[in-house]
Amino acid sequence: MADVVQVAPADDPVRPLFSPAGELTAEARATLGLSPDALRDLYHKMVWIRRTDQEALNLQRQGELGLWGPYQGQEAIHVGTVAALRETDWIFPSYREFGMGMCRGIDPAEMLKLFRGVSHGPWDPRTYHFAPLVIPVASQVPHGVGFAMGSRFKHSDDVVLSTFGDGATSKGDWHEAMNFAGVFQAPVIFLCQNNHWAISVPLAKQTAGSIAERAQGYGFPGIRIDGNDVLGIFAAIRTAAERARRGGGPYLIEAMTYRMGPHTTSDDPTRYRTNVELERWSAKDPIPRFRQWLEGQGLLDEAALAAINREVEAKVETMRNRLRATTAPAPGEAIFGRVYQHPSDSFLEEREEFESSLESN
Amino acid sequence: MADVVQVAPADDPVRPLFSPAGELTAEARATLGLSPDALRDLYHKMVWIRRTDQEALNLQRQGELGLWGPYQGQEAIHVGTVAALRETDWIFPSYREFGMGMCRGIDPAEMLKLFRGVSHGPWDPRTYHFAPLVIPVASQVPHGVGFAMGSRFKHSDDVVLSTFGDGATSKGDWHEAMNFAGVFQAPVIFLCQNNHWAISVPLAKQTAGSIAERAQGYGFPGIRIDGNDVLGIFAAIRTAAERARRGGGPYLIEAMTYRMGPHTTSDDPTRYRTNVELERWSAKDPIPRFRQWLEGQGLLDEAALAAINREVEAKVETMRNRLRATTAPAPGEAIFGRVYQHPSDSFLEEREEFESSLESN
Amino acid sequence: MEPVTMAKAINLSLRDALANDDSVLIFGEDVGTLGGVFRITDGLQKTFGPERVFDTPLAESAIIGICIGLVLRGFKPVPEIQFDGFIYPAFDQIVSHVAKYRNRTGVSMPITIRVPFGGHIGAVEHHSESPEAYFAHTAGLKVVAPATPGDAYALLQSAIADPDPVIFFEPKARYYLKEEIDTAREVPIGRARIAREGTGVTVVAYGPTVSIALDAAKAAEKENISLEIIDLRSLSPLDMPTILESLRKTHRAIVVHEAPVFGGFGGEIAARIADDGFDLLEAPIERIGGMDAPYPPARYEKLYLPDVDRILEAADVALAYG
Amino acid sequence: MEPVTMAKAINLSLRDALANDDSVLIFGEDVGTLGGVFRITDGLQKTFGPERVFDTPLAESAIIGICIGLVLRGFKPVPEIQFDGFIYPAFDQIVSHVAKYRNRTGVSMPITIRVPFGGHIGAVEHHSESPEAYFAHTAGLKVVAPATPGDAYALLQSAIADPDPVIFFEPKARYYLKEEIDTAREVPIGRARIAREGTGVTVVAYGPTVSIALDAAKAAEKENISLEIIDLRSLSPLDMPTILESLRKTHRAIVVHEAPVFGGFGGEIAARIADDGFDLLEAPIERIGGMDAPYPPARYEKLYLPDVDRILEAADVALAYG
Ligand SMILES: Cc1ncc(C[n+]2csc(CCOP(=O)(O)OP(=O)(O)O)c2C)c(N)n1
Ligand SMILES: Cc1ncc(C[n+]2csc(CCOP(=O)(O)OP(=O)(O)O)c2C)c(N)n1
Ligand SMILES: [Mg+2]
Ligand SMILES: [Mg+2]
Repeated sequence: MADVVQVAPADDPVRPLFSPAGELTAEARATLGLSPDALRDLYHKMVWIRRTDQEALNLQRQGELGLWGPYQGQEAIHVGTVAALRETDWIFPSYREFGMGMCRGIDPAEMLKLFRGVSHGPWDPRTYHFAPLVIPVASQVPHGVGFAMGSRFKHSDDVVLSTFGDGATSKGDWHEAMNFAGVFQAPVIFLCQNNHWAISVPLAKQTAGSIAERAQGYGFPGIRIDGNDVLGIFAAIRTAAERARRGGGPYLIEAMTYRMGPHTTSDDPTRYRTNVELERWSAKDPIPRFRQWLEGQGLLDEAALAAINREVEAKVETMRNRLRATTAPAPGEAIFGRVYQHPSDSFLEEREEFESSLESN
Repeated sequence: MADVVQVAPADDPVRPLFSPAGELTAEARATLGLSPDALRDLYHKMVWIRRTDQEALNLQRQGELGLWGPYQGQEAIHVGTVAALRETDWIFPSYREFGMGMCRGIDPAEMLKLFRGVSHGPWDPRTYHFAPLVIPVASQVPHGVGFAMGSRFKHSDDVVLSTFGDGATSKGDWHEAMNFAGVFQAPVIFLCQNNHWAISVPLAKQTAGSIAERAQGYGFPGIRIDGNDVLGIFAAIRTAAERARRGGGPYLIEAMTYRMGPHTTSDDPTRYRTNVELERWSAKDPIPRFRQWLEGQGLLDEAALAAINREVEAKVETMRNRLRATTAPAPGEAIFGRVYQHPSDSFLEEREEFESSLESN
Repeated sequence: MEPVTMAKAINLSLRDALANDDSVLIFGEDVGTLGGVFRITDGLQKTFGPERVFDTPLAESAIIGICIGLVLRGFKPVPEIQFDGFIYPAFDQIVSHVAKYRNRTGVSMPITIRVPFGGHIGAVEHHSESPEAYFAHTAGLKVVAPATPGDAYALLQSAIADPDPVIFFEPKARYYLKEEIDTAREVPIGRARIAREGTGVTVVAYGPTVSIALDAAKAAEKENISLEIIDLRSLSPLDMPTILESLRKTHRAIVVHEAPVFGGFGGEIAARIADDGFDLLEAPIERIGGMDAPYPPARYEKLYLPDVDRILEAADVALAYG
Repeated sequence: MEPVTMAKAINLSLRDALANDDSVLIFGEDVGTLGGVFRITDGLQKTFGPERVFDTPLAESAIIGICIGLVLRGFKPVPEIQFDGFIYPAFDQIVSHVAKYRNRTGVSMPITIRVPFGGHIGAVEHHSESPEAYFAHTAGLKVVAPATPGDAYALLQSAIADPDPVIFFEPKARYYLKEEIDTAREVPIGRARIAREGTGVTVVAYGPTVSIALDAAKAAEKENISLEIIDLRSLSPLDMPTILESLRKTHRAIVVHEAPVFGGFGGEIAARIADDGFDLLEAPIERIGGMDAPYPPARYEKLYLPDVDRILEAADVALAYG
């Protein structure tokens, strides 16, 4: 039988950085090579995206947004991931990665158009190397793998970051994509944001196995790490990305975190989970944790904190104003404008009829 | 993180029966508890289903069948599996398990109607606890899991045997079913017949990982074993089935074997594989191997062999005659008869019109 | 009985089905503890326990795939697909197995797949699809869509009792329509109803467009135009006798659904009317539906979908014809 | 040029596409080393190498899913789905992404999905499906089906060059039809052709039913009945002007496809003719197709599918009408 036994690659530069429990080792933490400014920037970004999340919740309550899916609790992942990648590395997000998009430089007021109900995808993915938010769970995972396969065909050293939730790992598409990645040695980092819930379904009902361990079954390594430590995320992603750049192939990172808010503003989590759990996870909140660490390192004082908060408030204010000022495309353009690059005559006629019926009403 | 780390169940009674290379240990072989007659019967059945396979190939060449998918080389799996199960345990086959169906008592001449093009499913699955042969790869795997979930709900100790090829493990349905089985602790044995090829695609292009190891990722054990040793198959299936009966949950068995013939009679394997490989596997042919073992144990002599061959030839002759004598249902019945239990008036009218148009022509 | 919403009527129908038939199972994403994202299965797990009403992992293909095995084991599965746009991953299981398994084996497949469908709820992408045409075209399935609480209750009873697979489309924008319902009334699959009698133009609608058609009829009345509204209830099988009966009065027809018109189920209805009712027709059949474009962002859905005005205009055209 | 089969014509078209455009990639199950189960991709991997023509694992959803990423990375994917019946697992990727990605992002999606389709090949279950109606109803896609080797060559060139996604249905029972082809001739998407001129009844067909319609026309000629045969070539967009033009001569129409009639694409064609051509029509439109039942075992396929006799009968009925 030995002729066909395959094992996960021995080359795993990520695992040595972490304790068996998934904590970044003190040694690895000390040798990340991030400047004080870069470290403070990670903190700044986490505060910024959390404040933006809260503001979006407000905006939803005020009727400015139709829906909002909060990512509170997952900021270390959003910020650490983007910081660890090159700008030309593509990110294929799920629907909760608003914060990642912000870190990639997309104007949050523009991005909010999605939740405002005026656009299905308000940015050009090619500008930000940030694919659209995708709603059918796990369906974006093969997209990222395809991109990564293409990178290999082009002999480019751009890598792909494909991210998804714990629930997504139950889908067939997730599996097919993982297997393709292994077979084609695609330069892709799979990042599972295991926030313990898929709407009302807890992790234990989602799978009886370990998500990280599944990587072996596809021929590449995987690791489960603390998802609330921004530096751990940074270290894992950067190391896995470097490995992929060198041709080392895919890597699966399961980042353990917690969805502190409701699934979306349509959800009522009190129907299915307890406050006890939330409190337990609040103690691991990535933002105060990182702040304490920075303070401990002497990298953050009251003045710096105040400055960050001021700056963040100003950005949020700008976003709010810009959102209220954003325009929506005309209906004909919104409905018909982007369906085809080469629309048929009958399609154009339908659009024209539609537009003239609007005028006549 | 430790709060959510799950590991494959420690309860794995199958693994101790096998060497790390997947060979049944001498000790386990000696304690199977099979009578000499039962052992000879395993051999008899392997010879019978191989001869039937060859005959079906002939019948296809003679135009009696539209297509045939030979299972030559996989007889140990077909025979050992059925022998290890109770009659009330359900088998959910793929499309290559003709031999399993024979061992379950289905008249091969009836079964051949499928390949003759007169029926999509010529037996009642409930009579034989043998689901129909299913063609869309891996799509039958969730069916078996559903059945096994139902067994649990009914507190029945019937288990399910779900079988599929190596190619099938790449499909989303396979993954979703495996995960459901783990979550619902369904009494199902997954049997991968890894015959190294999916039409022209070799195992190494199908996956970079190990199929057996994937079980862990779903929270249950898996093992890779020699698929050409009928007693190894028997031991593994029986032990995994007993475990499932006791409520131990799913088990994955990856049986390494080889598709000695073409994918089907439409296929030409010389376009994609070498004779060298075939020869290497011929040396591991499950039938001569088991014969030698039986002879070594003094359980089979020339006379017994001759008797088996005579009996098999007679059965094959009967099958050939019965096949040629089988009738096909009338067209109206064949096309419309089984679609709905409660057909609509318009459906019945369409059938009537169809039937009367046949009469008038 | 108090007036109940359609959501509640469906909940009651499921409850009664669970109570009356031990073999009924309800499962899907978030249907257990949470009671469904629309609360359609609210309280059912509490009453009937987690072996009869249960949450599944997030995997639509398996949710449908396990139904086959559950049926062979003696159950009647009533799975929920959370939203219309998430039925597509289960398409293979539905088309290749649910629809064909009886034809293959002779074993009946009493499976009722519940799918909230349609738009008008201000949702993000993939939550407002109208995929009924895909299933109506699939031989081996029955496809129904109630428009009122009472029909929802009764039609769901019929679907679950039916030995054949039924795709049960629930017009989610109408979940909060309220009426008194009579749980003893039977609504067989395959029977349309005249939702409103009229003499001028026949309007064929189903699911979410029935109440729009009724609104149009009310508005038309003021202009002395009489619309007869047919609520199909059942798409497959299709009740042609009821449609033709109406056409004998009106000689004109309009078909209204939310799905894009091109290749939509309205084509089947119109083609059949134009065939069986060729000599009755005095004007072309107008099909009103969603635009031939993907469902737009919520801000635009009202413009994308059929509305009263478009029905009234079509009625004017039909009546002025010839 | 020598006469070539349709199989060869498609092979040549793929070869030329690979040669003329570095961004074209061909992949799918068994398309590489084996050259496809129908040998459509024969020799392509040898010429263009395994990074442009490659075998994939057995997973249709991923085969289509990776196309999105490959397009974003600058490629033009031309995946093959091995048989019609195996496109269903990819349905979600096609409907939710391939069809909608441009609408979502503004990024064009030049993806050509090749699918051998239709029956008449004596195959086992799931190998003879005609799923075109599902895709024609899906906004964002273009759907084509050639009927001749020359059109197959040219239409595939157009499909691959098109910036929008195209489902390219190949009538597998016609893979061995032979004719001389002109590789310089262009066949734009959206343009039907008159396969045979006639004056009595218009027969609208596509893919595998075109040659049956032509056979019917020959047979009808002997009875002094003149059929005009329209080969649609493109289902979406649909070339209504060509159909109506024909109707102006014949005033009668028959639609023929292999898919079951109920909810099939013939409904769209008939509904449109009955609408746009209301005043032209002098007889009901007969739709001829597969029975409203799953595709039967091979022994029965000839009876299940449209044939010359059913077309001739329909022509008689249409001509006798009124
Ligand atoms: C295919 C599909 N099925 C169902 C849904 C509805 N739905 C949206 S999010 C969600 C749960 C996802 O959980 P997870 O993957 O863990 O991501 P999280 O929301 O926790 O970030 C479900 C069921 C969907 N969007 N897509
Ligand atoms: C969904 C699907 N895709 C493609 C096919 C065509 N096909 C039939 S068998 C096969 C290979 C299956 O390989 P494997 O699972 O290893 O089983 P084996 O044939 O070796 O027994 C393929 C691609 C199919 N039947 N179903
Ligand atoms: Mg989650
Ligand atoms: Mg195989």
